[in-house]
Amino acid sequence: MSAESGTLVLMVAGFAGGAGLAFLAPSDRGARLVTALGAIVGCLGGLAAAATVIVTGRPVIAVLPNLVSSAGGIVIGLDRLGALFLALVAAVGLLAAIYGVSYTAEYDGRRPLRFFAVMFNGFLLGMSLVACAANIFTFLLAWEVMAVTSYFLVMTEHESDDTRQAGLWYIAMTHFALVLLLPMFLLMAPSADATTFADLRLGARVLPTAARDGVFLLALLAFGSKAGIVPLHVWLPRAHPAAPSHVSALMSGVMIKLGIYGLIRVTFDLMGGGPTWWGGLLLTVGSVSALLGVLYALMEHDLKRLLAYHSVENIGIILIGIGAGSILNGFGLHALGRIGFAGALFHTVNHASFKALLFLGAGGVIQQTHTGNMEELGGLIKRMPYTAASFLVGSAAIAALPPLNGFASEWLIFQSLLAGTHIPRPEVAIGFPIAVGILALTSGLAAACFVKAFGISFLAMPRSDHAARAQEPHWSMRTMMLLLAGGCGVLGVAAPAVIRSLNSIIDSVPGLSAGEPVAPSPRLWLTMPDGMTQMSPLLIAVLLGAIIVAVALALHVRGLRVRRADTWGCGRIGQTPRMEYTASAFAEPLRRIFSELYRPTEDLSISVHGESRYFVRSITYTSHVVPWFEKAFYEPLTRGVHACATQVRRLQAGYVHVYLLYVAAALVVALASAWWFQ
Amino acid sequence: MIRYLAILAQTLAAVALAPALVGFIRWLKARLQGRTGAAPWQPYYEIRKLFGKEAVVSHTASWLFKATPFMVFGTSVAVASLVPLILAPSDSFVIGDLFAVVYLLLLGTFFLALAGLDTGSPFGGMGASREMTVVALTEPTVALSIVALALNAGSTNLSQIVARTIAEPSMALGPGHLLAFAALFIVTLAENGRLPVDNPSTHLELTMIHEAMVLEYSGPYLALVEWGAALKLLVFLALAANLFMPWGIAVSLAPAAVLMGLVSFIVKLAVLAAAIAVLETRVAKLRLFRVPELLSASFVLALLAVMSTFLAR
Amino acid sequence: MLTLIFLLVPPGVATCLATLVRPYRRLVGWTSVTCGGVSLVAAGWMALTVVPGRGPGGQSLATGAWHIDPLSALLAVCIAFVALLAAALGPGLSPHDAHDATETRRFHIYMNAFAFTMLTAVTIPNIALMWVAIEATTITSAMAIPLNRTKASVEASWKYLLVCSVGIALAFAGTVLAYFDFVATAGQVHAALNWDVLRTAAPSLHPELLQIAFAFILVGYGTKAGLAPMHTWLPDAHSEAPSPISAMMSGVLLAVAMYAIARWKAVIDASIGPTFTNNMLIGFGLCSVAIGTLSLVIQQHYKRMLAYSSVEHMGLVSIGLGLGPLGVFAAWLHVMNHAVAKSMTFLLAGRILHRFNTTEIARVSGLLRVMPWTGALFAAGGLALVGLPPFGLFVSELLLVQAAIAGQKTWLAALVLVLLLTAFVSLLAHLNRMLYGQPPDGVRVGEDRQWSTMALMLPACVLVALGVVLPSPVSTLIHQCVISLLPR
Amino acid sequence: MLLTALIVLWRKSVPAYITAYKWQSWLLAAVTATIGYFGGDRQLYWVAVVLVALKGVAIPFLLRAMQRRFSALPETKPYVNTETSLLIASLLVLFAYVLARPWVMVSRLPTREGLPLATSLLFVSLFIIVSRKKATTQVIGFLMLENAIGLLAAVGTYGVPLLVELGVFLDALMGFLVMQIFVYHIHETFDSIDVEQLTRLRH
Repeated sequence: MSAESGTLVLMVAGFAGGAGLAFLAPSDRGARLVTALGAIVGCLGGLAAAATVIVTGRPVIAVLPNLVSSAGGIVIGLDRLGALFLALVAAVGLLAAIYGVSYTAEYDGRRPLRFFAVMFNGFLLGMSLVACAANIFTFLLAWEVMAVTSYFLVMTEHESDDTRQAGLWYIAMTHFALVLLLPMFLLMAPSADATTFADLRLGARVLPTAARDGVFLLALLAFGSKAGIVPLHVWLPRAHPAAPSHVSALMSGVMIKLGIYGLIRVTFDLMGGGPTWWGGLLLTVGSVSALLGVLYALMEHDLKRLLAYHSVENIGIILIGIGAGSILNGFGLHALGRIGFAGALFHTVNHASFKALLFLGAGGVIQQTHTGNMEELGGLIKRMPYTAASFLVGSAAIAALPPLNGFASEWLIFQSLLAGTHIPRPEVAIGFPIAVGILALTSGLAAACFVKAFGISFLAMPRSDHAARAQEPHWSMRTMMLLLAGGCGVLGVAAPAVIRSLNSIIDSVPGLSAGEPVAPSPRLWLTMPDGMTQMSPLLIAVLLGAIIVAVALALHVRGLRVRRADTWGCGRIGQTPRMEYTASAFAEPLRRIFSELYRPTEDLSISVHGESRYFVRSITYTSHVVPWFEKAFYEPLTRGVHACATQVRRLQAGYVHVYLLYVAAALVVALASAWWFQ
Repeated sequence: MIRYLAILAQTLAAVALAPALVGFIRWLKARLQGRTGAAPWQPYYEIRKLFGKEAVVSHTASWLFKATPFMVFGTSVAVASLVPLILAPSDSFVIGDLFAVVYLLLLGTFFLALAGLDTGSPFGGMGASREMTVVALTEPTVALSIVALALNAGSTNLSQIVARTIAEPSMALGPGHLLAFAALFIVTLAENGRLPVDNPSTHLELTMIHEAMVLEYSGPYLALVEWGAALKLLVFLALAANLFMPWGIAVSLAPAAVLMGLVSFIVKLAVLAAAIAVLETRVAKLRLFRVPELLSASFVLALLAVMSTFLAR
Repeated sequence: MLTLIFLLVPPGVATCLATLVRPYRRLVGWTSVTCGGVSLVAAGWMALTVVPGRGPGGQSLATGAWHIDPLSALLAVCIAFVALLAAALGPGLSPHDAHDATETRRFHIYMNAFAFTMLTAVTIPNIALMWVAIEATTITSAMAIPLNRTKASVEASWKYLLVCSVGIALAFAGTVLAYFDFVATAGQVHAALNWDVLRTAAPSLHPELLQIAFAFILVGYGTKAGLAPMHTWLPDAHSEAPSPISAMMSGVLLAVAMYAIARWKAVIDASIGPTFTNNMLIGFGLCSVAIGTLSLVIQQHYKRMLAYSSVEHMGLVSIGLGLGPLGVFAAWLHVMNHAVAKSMTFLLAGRILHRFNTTEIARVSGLLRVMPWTGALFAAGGLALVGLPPFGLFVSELLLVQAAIAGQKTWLAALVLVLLLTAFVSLLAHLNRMLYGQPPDGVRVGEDRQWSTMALMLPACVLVALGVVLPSPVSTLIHQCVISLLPR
Repeated sequence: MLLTALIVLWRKSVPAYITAYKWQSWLLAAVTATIGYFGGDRQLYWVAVVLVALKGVAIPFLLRAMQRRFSALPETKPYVNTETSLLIASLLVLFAYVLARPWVMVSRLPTREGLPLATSLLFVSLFIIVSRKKATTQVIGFLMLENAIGLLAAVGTYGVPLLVELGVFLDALMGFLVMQIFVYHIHETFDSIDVEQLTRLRH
């Protein structure tokens, strides 16, 4: 056994051991610790394996043909592309596991922690194996293990109806993906017993065009529903808030990325890329997802639902990058296409870091205040300074503000879109500037949304007693958040270095790189291939830091006198939280501007005094935004199925004569068809 | 090395000039409205006085409130050091491009909006909400203007754009360029809180945007915020001036060229400032919910700019 | 021969014992369990002797009137396993039960007789005697349904008896027709009703007659196998029978009927080629999957829900049998998985019914809290039934779809997948409602009968083993089944 | 024999059904014995004897016992009235003849002309079961169905081997007994043997 496969064995053993040993733990606390310990060992194993593969470029291959040999056996093949995603899983998993020890402390004695342990470690195992799988069976097995365990994790706090609804939506959508994945893979298989990815690669090459298109569309729908593209994202805003926060962090930070992984694996690795319209479709889907994701996020006042919609947005951004890269590759502009792919992969990594950070931060808030409703939060920056600071970093990163990592990856994606002007066909090229506009609008709205999220939740005065009594969470939780915040910063300023290693990953997938190696880029700059455009996040950070420090020093040297006073309240004395701006009020202008899209249902009722209608007793105003595509897509679907089911129910009428008549009728039909067959 | 010093010098010059620009607009507006008005250098007095006063900070506010003025000023200065003002920065050593400029400015706005919320004052929240709305809606226009420029220059590198336009003056008069300029000008008005989007000279609760956000600031903090805002306006005008009509800008460090650059820079700024002043005396402030119409108009302009550049290629 | 005795005699002994000893004693129950165990060991041993296989068809245990090939062995193992489970978890072993002594006695008589008839049906090579045995399964199981005589259970067993008897009579008509053709062609021959003889003679038989015969046989045994639209007895009988009997009926009885169909298919394919039989099987299978699935959507009773899921799964098996070698492999693997999963869920449903005193889904909630282990196992069983890994049904459904796509029947794969998705969502919706939430008032919280819970872990473990390991003896056995059913 | 089945369709009282069934069974036995005589198969005599004993004597006797027990219950109408029943029955006979035509070609046995007859009997019996409401009537219909298959076996193949035949008889007897038990069950629990009552299990 080589060292590489040893690390993989360590990974599996860690996850499985943690889950198994949790049953032997004497107390709930012990179970929590053992779970985390197993997860840590597993994640470290995974990280080691991923790092080895990324550095050496030699794939780790392990075959266990005796397990379920009729379905092709278990085949593990970790290459650079898989290793990138394995690294993501392991890194975020590591932090989430440690965070989870304290976060799940409140479950002691109230919830089956050992069951939770099995599901949590099983979830990590499933996700890790998805990135390692190298045949159909292994992939689907891992994929579904990931889905099922995460379903149970989502259902952890099952007392509320919302959670149960969420769980159902989630598992239904995830099964929808599986149902599409099966034919997708099998269409590529050259024969029934050739199901490794290497076979599929060969099989896809000889596939007729229509079948290739079919495979691509199936992949887009299947992996897209996992990744959360509009309109298949409906489970995200339901499931992420329902799950415990460190699980949401994993789901949103990593699991949905495996949808991206699958899409890249199938479209660009197994099929080696496709015609222009594939890229065009990806670009369109990405743009729509990005814009709608952020628009619906703006309307959400639940911290975790808001974050969930932002996952939709960021998946959209990643798809924009992939789509742009794919189109550029299709026109032979491989060096430019690579910018798109690099940006997309980089954004994948970045989103994992800042979204995990934000979910962990939200988890800290929810653990302390027992609510994720922003209208009941506020003032937390004084009670939970570390959490607030980390959350602020995450917010800035997701809003693509320099010099953090979100900016670096969006910069690359912007550049790849600008490169679209090199495309000779105007009707294709014209899509790129429009995507630029959408992406810019998206990031502007994202900034607005995170001003709301951070500003309403953490700033000003507490809006409820819970918020007023909040404390900083346990140090282990805080440390994980700070580590992730640091990660956002480091990934930002070290972007050029990250891109260098991402380039090596792109080189390893011919469908992405088109076989053209890239010239090594400078260490400090992100550059375009023509070398004319460049940007250095590190130098921007240094510049900005230097200016701020200089000004601050100058001001303090002069002597800065500060006096504390009340906030000005138009002369009214005594500030109350009721005077503060609310999250709904904050989002009101945008809701009005995009009312065509939101189509809010509004209900205004005013009760007046009997004497005169000018003396108002109370005003009640309620307004709801229900995403229109839920009405447009899902309602008719469920209604149709129900109608069919009602018809079918009639078959079982209860009369035994009717039943016998069915038998007779079936006999007649069978005889008739036998006759017809002659 | 000398280039870096030159950039440092021009940045400092811009920082120094910024209050005068605001003062000049105010003065000209007053004149156009038939008032005497304060002298153009009045803002310097104000800033000096503010620096001398003590700062009053709300009990409700956190460290973020105190950090924000530095962030706002810092981003403005950083941006000023990235854009071509008097001389075009070297094309071999560039820290950031147009996107970096836009997002650095967004960083400042982001913190300013947060600070608006931090005091718990309803005005702050109102300002923050409106400011973020306007900024979000201007982003696509900005980005598309960048595309229009980049289409010509083949790069978002500022000095490249400047160099290209100097090399091919005919391009500057092309429809794409002009439309993009118009779009960017509207964005400049919106981003800097000028009429018809926001009125910088009133403190009327229901209409103010930028002023509502900074309502709680006082003393040195207010000075930094105001100065940063002025600098931001200057940077925008400089971008409009130098990217679309870069003539006169210094491409070498020869004293004559630098002098020429300085003079042309001031002249261009003055012309644009005058345009703003004239505009501000002629138009009324738009209702808040009419602003998106203006911004979508600017977006259409930018889109047309891109289209026509495409077709002209 | 000895193995066969050990396979068939124990259930017979247990039946006799239960009949003779009255009133019921606990010892009888334990004897049933022991006999079930012996039977299972014998079946396993039989399977192992058949597996190593020399030449196509494997080594046959042909002794006199009996003939064991891999397919018989496979089904015998399933039957013995489920019968053992039913005996071990049925009434009569622990002091406090839902049933009184008379009922328990009756249960043990009919349960063992039921097992005996099923084991006979799959081990006997004579098609007519197999028919007799299958008809006998109807009688024995119908007797076992109304243990405590309620209107519903009497009604269910009457419907079951009548519909299945008629169906099975049609199957006999088919049998007679085929035999008639054989006699018409070859004259009176010794052992003419044996599979092998029929199959050898098949190519010379008249195709048009065999087609008609197959139509009769398919409808006839299809009634017994729960293929739609002849499935109507199934939800009634399965939901009203005592849970161990439901487990046996759903888990293996349906499979025995499929076994008969598969045997006949092999004979008829030898004459007219597989196209006709395949199309018929796929047609009826698809119909079953569709009706089973759609009946799940607004189902209100969990035992009926499981019954409809059986209809759906038998439809899948039928489709698999119509899809060539890979499909047949998938079908038998599916039969095996389904036997384990469905018997487990039915037994668990019995425990849920015992605790909650209702079969309505809407009135069961918080199962995971009320009975953590039962709930978790029920969840596992439910997830297994909807074809999720790491359970075995995932593998067989995967192979089924693979067979459809490899056989250029992409439309079929698409249709099946859409229906499976619907089934998945509806079953999960019901499961979701039952497992979670607050327990209803007045329901005692806490697990009891630890050992039987542990016993129910066994099928779950078997399912996982079939899903992630699929031991090579098992896959070889099924492979041999496929070979033995293919045209020679 | 077909005639006896048609009689069932025509008549409305259960005793008449039982008589018809008895005659049918005797006829079947006679046919079997005749075939045995012409075919020279000794076994078939035994079969005929068993037939007479079981279906000609024992089962009608039990049926009558059952009938006496339930005779107090009101008579119920079938789903389809007599005229239509006969019409449908004739259609079924037609269908059976069409269906069985190729078989007649195949067979070389002298009894082959009986094949369509057996088939039509099969269909008519099926129709009886479907269209009658009483549990007892359904039992009689089922028994007729078995007779039809027995006839099919006898005329088509000169009878299946004795062992098999015995098994079938045993099964039929058991099946009948069990059905009878259930008829009593139904009577006890529902106070009626009208199967229309049995509709509580639906959907």
